[in-house]
Amino acid sequence: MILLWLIVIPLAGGAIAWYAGRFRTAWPRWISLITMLLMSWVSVNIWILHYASLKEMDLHGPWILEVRLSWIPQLGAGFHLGADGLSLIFVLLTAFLGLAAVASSWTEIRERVGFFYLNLLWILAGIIGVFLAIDLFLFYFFWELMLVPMYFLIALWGHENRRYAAFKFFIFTQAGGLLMLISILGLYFVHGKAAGDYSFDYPVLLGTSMSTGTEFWLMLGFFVAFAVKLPVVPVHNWLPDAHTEAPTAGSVVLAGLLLKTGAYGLIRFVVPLFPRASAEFAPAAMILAVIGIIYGAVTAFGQSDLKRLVAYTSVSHMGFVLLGVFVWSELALQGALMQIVCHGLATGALFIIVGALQERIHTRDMGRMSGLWEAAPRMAAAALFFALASLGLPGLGNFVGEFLVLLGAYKTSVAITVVAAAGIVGATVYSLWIVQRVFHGPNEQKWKIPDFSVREMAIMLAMMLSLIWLGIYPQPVFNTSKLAISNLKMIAAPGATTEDIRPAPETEKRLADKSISKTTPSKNLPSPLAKEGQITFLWQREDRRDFIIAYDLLSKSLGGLR
Amino acid sequence: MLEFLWLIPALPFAGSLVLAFAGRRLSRGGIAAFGVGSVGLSCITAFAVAAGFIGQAPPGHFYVQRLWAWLSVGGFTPEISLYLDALSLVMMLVVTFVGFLIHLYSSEFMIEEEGYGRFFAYMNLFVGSMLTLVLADNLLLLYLGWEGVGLCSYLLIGFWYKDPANGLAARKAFVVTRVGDTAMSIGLFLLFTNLGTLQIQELMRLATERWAVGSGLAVAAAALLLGGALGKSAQLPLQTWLPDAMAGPSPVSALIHAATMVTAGVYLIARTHVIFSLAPVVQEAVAVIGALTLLLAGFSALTQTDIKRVLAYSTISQIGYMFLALGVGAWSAAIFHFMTHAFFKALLFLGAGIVINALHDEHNMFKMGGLRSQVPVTFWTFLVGASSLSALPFVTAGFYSKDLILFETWASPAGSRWLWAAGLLGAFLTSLYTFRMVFVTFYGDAKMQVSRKPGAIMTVPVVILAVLSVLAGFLELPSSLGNVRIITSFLGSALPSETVSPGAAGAGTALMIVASAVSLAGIFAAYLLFFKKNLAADRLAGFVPGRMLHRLWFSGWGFDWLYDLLFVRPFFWFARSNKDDFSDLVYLGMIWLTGRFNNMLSVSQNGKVRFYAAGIAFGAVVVIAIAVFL
Amino acid sequence: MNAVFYLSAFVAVIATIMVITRVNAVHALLYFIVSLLSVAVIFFVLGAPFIAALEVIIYAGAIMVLFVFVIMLLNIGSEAAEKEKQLLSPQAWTGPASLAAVLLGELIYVLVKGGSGAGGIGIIGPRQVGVSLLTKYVIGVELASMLLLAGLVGAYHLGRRYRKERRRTA
Amino acid sequence: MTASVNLDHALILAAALFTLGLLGVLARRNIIFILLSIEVMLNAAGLAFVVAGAKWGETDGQVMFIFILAMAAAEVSVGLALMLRMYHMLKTLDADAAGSMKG
Repeated sequence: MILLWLIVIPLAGGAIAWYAGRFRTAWPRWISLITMLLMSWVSVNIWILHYASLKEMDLHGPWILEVRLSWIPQLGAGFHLGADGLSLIFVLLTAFLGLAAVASSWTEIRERVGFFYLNLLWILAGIIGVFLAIDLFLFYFFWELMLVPMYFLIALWGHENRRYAAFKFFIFTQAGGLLMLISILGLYFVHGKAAGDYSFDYPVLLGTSMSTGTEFWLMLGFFVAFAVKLPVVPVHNWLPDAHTEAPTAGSVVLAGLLLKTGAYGLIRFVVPLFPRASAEFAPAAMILAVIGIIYGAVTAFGQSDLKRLVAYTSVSHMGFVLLGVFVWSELALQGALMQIVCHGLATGALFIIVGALQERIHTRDMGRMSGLWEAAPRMAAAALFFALASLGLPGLGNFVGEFLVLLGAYKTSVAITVVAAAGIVGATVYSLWIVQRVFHGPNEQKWKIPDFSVREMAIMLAMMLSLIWLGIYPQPVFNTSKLAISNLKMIAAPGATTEDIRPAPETEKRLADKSISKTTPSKNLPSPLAKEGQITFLWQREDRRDFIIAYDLLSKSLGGLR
Repeated sequence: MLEFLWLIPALPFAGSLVLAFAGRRLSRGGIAAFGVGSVGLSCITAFAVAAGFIGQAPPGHFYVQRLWAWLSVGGFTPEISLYLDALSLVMMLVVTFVGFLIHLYSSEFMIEEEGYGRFFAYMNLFVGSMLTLVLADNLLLLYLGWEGVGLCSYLLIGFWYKDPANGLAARKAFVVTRVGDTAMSIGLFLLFTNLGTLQIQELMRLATERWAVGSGLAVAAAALLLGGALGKSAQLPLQTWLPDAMAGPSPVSALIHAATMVTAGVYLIARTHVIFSLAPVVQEAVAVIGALTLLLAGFSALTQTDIKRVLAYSTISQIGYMFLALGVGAWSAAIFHFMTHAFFKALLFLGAGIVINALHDEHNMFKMGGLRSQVPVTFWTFLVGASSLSALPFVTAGFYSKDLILFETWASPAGSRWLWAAGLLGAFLTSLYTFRMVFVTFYGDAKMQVSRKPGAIMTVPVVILAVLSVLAGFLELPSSLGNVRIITSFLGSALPSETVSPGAAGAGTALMIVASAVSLAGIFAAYLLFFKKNLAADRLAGFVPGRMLHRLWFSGWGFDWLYDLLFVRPFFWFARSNKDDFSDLVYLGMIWLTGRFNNMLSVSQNGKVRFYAAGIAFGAVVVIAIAVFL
Repeated sequence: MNAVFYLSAFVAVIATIMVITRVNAVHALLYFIVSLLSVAVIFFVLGAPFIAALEVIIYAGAIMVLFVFVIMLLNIGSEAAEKEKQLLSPQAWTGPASLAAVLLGELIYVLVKGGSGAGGIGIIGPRQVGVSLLTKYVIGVELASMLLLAGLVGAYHLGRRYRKERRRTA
Repeated sequence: MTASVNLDHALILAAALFTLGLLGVLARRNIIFILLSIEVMLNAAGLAFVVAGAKWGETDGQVMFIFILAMAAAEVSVGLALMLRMYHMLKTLDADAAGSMKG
C-alpha cells in the first residue's frame, strides 16, 4: 500500500497547498516542501528497506512492492502498481528533483502561488504514477495526467512566448500519447483474442505472441510516444520551446523527470513487450540516437538563449539513453539508467542556475551576459561544476553513464560508438561555451547581482554531492536496478516463452479464473436462461464485443498500412 | 610505508576541497599553507613510500592498493585502486616534488592575484588528478586522472578569466585534447570488449596471450591509445593548443604545460608498452611523429618573440624526443628524458615567469634585454636550464638524457639513421633557439626597468631545480663515461630494457661526440647571430622565401589556419545557421497547412441556411449511396 | 381503389410542384392545402381513416391557418411577389433540382429493389391507434406534449419580445 | 375495405413528395416557402410511416404520424415566430440575408 501513498501524498499535498494559498502566499511553499520531504522520506525508506532484497535473485515475483486494486474489471483494467529496482530509482529521482523544484521556485513564483504548487505536485504525482503503473490502462491514465498540469505550468507561469510553447508541448506529447493508446488497445485485443483473457495487465501481456507485422506496428506506436517524450531528434521540437518558456520548476521537472518517463517507457514496455520487433528496429533506433547526440550538441552550440542551449543539451544527452536502451545489454542499460539519473541532476541544476540568473538580470540572452564570475562567484562555480558534469567529466555521474552506454554499444556497433563518442567532443564545446560566455570575460554590462543564497546553495550542494557520489561510487544504483534489468533482459530474450516470464503462482491463478472465457464462443448472445452470475459475465463479454469489432477494424487498417 | 600510498593523491584533493569551500574565509597565508602544505605533505609521503619501495621491494616489484570497487556491471569491474611500480614511482616523485616546488614558487608569484584561493584549489586539484593518472591501476581510473588534469589545465589557462583571449585559449586546449581523449576512450572500449578488463597489468598479460604481433586489433588499440597521447602531449597533429596555453600564469605553464601533464602521453605509452610492442606499425608511427614534431616545433620556436611561446614550442619539441624514444623502444630513455625535462623546463618557465613579472607582464623577448645584471640569480639559473635544454655536453642532465635517446635511435633495431638525423637536427635547432632566447633576453642593452625582484620563496625552488637540472644527469651515464645505470636498472622491473642491435653498441662514443658537437655548434650559431648582432638572421628573414618561411614557422606551420578552415568554421557556420532548428520547419509547415485547410473549410460556413440544408441533403445522398451500392 | 390512389397521388404531386414554384405565398398555401387533402385521401385508401381525418383537420386546417395568419401579419403585397419572381431565376433551380433528382432516383432504386409488393391492407381504426398511443407510446405522448408546450412558450416568447421592441421603437 | 394498393407505389409517392419538399427548401429563398417546403417533407415522411404501418398491419406507423404532426405544429409555431422577428429586424424574408450567424 505504500506505493499508493507515493501517489496520494503529492495529490493531497497539492490540494492542501492550493487551498492554503487562499490565505497566505507563504503557506503553499511550506506545505509543498513538507510534502516533498515526506515523499523523499518515504521513497528513501523503501529503498533502504528493500535494498538487501533487491540484490537477491530469489524474489517471489519481479516486484518488491505491489498494489492491486479492482478498478474496471469489465475491461480487464486494474489499479495495479508495482515497484522493482528500476522504478524505484526513478521514484527516488522524482522525489529528489521534486524537492529541488519546489525549493528553486521559492521566490520565483509570486502569483497564484497555491495553484502553482497544486500543478507542480500533481505533475509529480502523475510522474510517480507512470513509474509505478504496471497496468497499461492505468499507465496511460497517468501518462495523460502529467500533461495537463504541465500545460498550465507553462501557459500560466512561463515567459514571453509561453502560450505557443505550452500548445506545442501539449500537441506533440498528446499526438504521441494517442498513438500509444492505439497500440495499447491493439495489444489488448491481440492478446485477448489469442488468450481469451482480455486484460491490460502488464505481466499478463508480456510474451503475447503475434505476427511480425502486427508486433512491429504496435511497437512503433509505443516507440513514437516515448520518442516524443525522450525526445528523439525528428520529434524533439517541442522541447526547446517548452523548456525555455517554462518557469524554473517546470524546466527542472521537464528535463529531469518528464523526459525520463519516455526512457522508462522504452525500457519497461517497448522492448519487453515487443522483443522481436525491437530487435529488428534497434539499428534504426541507434542511428536516430546518434543523430540526436550530434544534432543536439551542434544545435545547442548555436543558441544565444541560455535556457534554449541547455534544452538542446538534453536532446544530445537523451540520445545516449536511447542508444543504451536499444543496445539492450546490461552494461548499456545500466549506463542508460545512470545517464538518466545524472542528466536529471545536472541539467536540472543548470536550469535552476539559469532560472536564478534570469530572476536576477531579467534576460536569458547570452549576448548580454559576461563576466558574471566576478559578480556571483558561487553561482559561477556551481555553473562550472554542472557544465563539467554535462560534458562528461570522469568522477561525476554522467561520465559513468555515457561510458557504460558506449562501452555496451561498442560490442553492437563500432561505427555507431565512434560517432556517438564524437558527440562528447560536441558536449565539451557547448558546455565550455556556457561557462565562457556567461561567467568569464569582462563584466561589460557592469552586472551587480546577489550571489546564491543559502537556500540556493543548499540545492546546488545536494546535487553536486549526488553527482560526485554517483561518479565515484555508483554501485548502489547498479545494485538496485540489477535484478530488475536482468529480469527485463530475460523477458526480452529471444526464445523466451511466456512461462519463463510470468511471475509465478498468482498469475497462474488469474489465468485459471479466466479460462471459462476461453471456452465461450464470442458469437453467443446472452440467453435468458443463463444464471445470474453468468449473466453478468456474459454482459461483460458483450461489452468487449464492441472492442473486438473495433480491433478488427484496426487490424484491417493496419494490414492496409502494411 | 607502502600502505600510505593512497594519501599521496588524497592530500592534494583534500587541499583542493578545503580551498574550494573555505577559500574565501582564509587569509592569503592560510590559503598558501593549505595549498602548498597539502602538496608538500604529499611529496613527503611520496618520498617515504619511495623509500619503502626501494628499501624493501615488494614481491614482483609492484604494489597494489585497492581502495574500493568503483562499479561492477555486467562483468565490467573497474576498481579504485592504486598501482605502484618503478615507472609510476618515478613519475610520482617527479610530479610531487616538482609540483611542490612550483606551488612554493606560486605562493609568492601569485600573491597579488585576486583569485589566490581559486588558483591553489585548481593547482591542488591538478596535482591530485595527475597523481591519480600516474598511480591508476586500471585504464578507467587513469582516464579519470587524464580528464582531471585536462580540466585543471583548462581552468588554469583561463585563470585570468576577464580577458576573453585566455578563455579562448583554455577552451581550445580542452577541446583539442578532448579529441584525442575521445580516441582514447574508444580504445578503452575496444580493449574491454576484446580482452574483458581494463586492469592494466591484466590487459598487458592478455594482450600478449591473445594477440599476435601486428594483428589488426592490436594495431587499432595502439593507434587509439596513441590518439589520446598525441592530444595530451601536444604532438602532431594535435599540437596546436600548447602554444596558446601559455595564456595561463607562468607557474601553471611550468607545472602543467612543461613538467607533468603534457608528458602524460609519454607515460601512457610507456605504461601500455606491451600493446605498442604488439603493433610495430604504430610504434614506428610514434617514432616518426616524434621526429616530425620535434623538427616542426624546433623551427617554430626559432621565430617566436614571446618568451613563453618559445618555451612552449621547445616543450613540444622535447616531448617529440620522448616520443621518438618510445617509438624506437627506448622506454627508459623516454622516462629519463621526461625527468630531466621536468626539471629544466620547469626551471626555465619559472625563470621566464620571474622575468615577465619583473617587467610588467612583458612577454616579448625583444623588448627585454640586459637582464643579466639586474636579476643575477635568475640569469644564472636560467642559463643552467638553457644549457640543459641545449644538452651542453658533460655537465648537464639534458645532455645525458638526449644523448641516450639519440644513441638508442641509432642503435635500436627499431630505429633508423633517418630518425637519428632528425634528432640531431633537432638538437641543433634546440641549442640555436634556446640561446637565441638567452642572448636576446639577458644580454644586450637593458630596454626596460625591473620593477619587482623575486623574493626568497621564488628563488629557492628555482635554485633547487637548477641544481637538479645538472645533477639528475649523473643518474645515468653512458658506458664511455662511467656506465652508471641507476634509472635504467630501476625501471627495468617495469619496462623492458632497450635492445641494441649488434655492432651499434660500439658507436656510442662516436655518436656522443657528434651530438656534443652539434649542440655546441647550435650555441655558437646563436652566439654569432644573436649575440654578436651579426645581422645575418635579419638578412635571411628579409628574402622573400625567408619571409614566407618565417611567417609559416611563426604561425606554427599554419595548423591553426588549417583547422580553423576545416573544422572550426564549418562547425560554427552550421551551428549558427541552424540556430532556429531547421527541423522545426516541418512542424511549422504542418501548422501552415492546417491553417490553409481551416481557411478553405471556413468558406463553407457562410451563414446561408439553404447551403447548410444542401449540405445535409448531399450527405444524405452520399450515405444512402454508400448503404445501397456498397 | 387503385384508381383513386393514383389519381390522388397525381394530384398530390402536381399540387406540390405548384407549391414550390409559386411566387405568391397565398397561392402556394392554397396548393399545399390541395396537396394535403389528396394525401389525406391516400391515407384513407391505405386504411388509416383516423390519420386522414387528422391530416385534414390539423395539417390542412390548423397549421395552414397559422401560415395564413402570419402571411397576413407580414402584409406583403404584390410587390413582394414581383421581387420573388426576380429571385426565382431558372439557374437557381438547377443545382437543387439535380441533387433532389439524385435523391429521388436513389430512393426509387431502393424501393424497387426492396420490392415489398402489395400487401393486404386492413383498416386500423382510431381505437387501435388510441390504445397503442396511450399504452406502448405513452412516454412518446408525454414528450410530444412537452415539445408542444416548449413550442408554445417559445413562440410566445419570440413574439412578445418583438412586440416590446416595436413599442420601444414606436 | 380490402385494398390492393401497391405499397411500393405509395412509398414512391412519399419519396417524390419528399424530394419535392427538399427541392423547395434548396431552391427557394423566401423563408415562407422554405417553411412550407419543410412541411411538405414532414408530410411525406408521415406518409411513409403510415404506408409502413399499413404494410405490417400495426398501429405504430399511425402513431408516428401523430408524433410528426405534433412536432410539425411545434416547429411551425416557433419557425413562424422566428420568421416574424426576422422580418421585423431585416425587413426582408430572404433567407440568405440572415447570414450574420456565420462564424
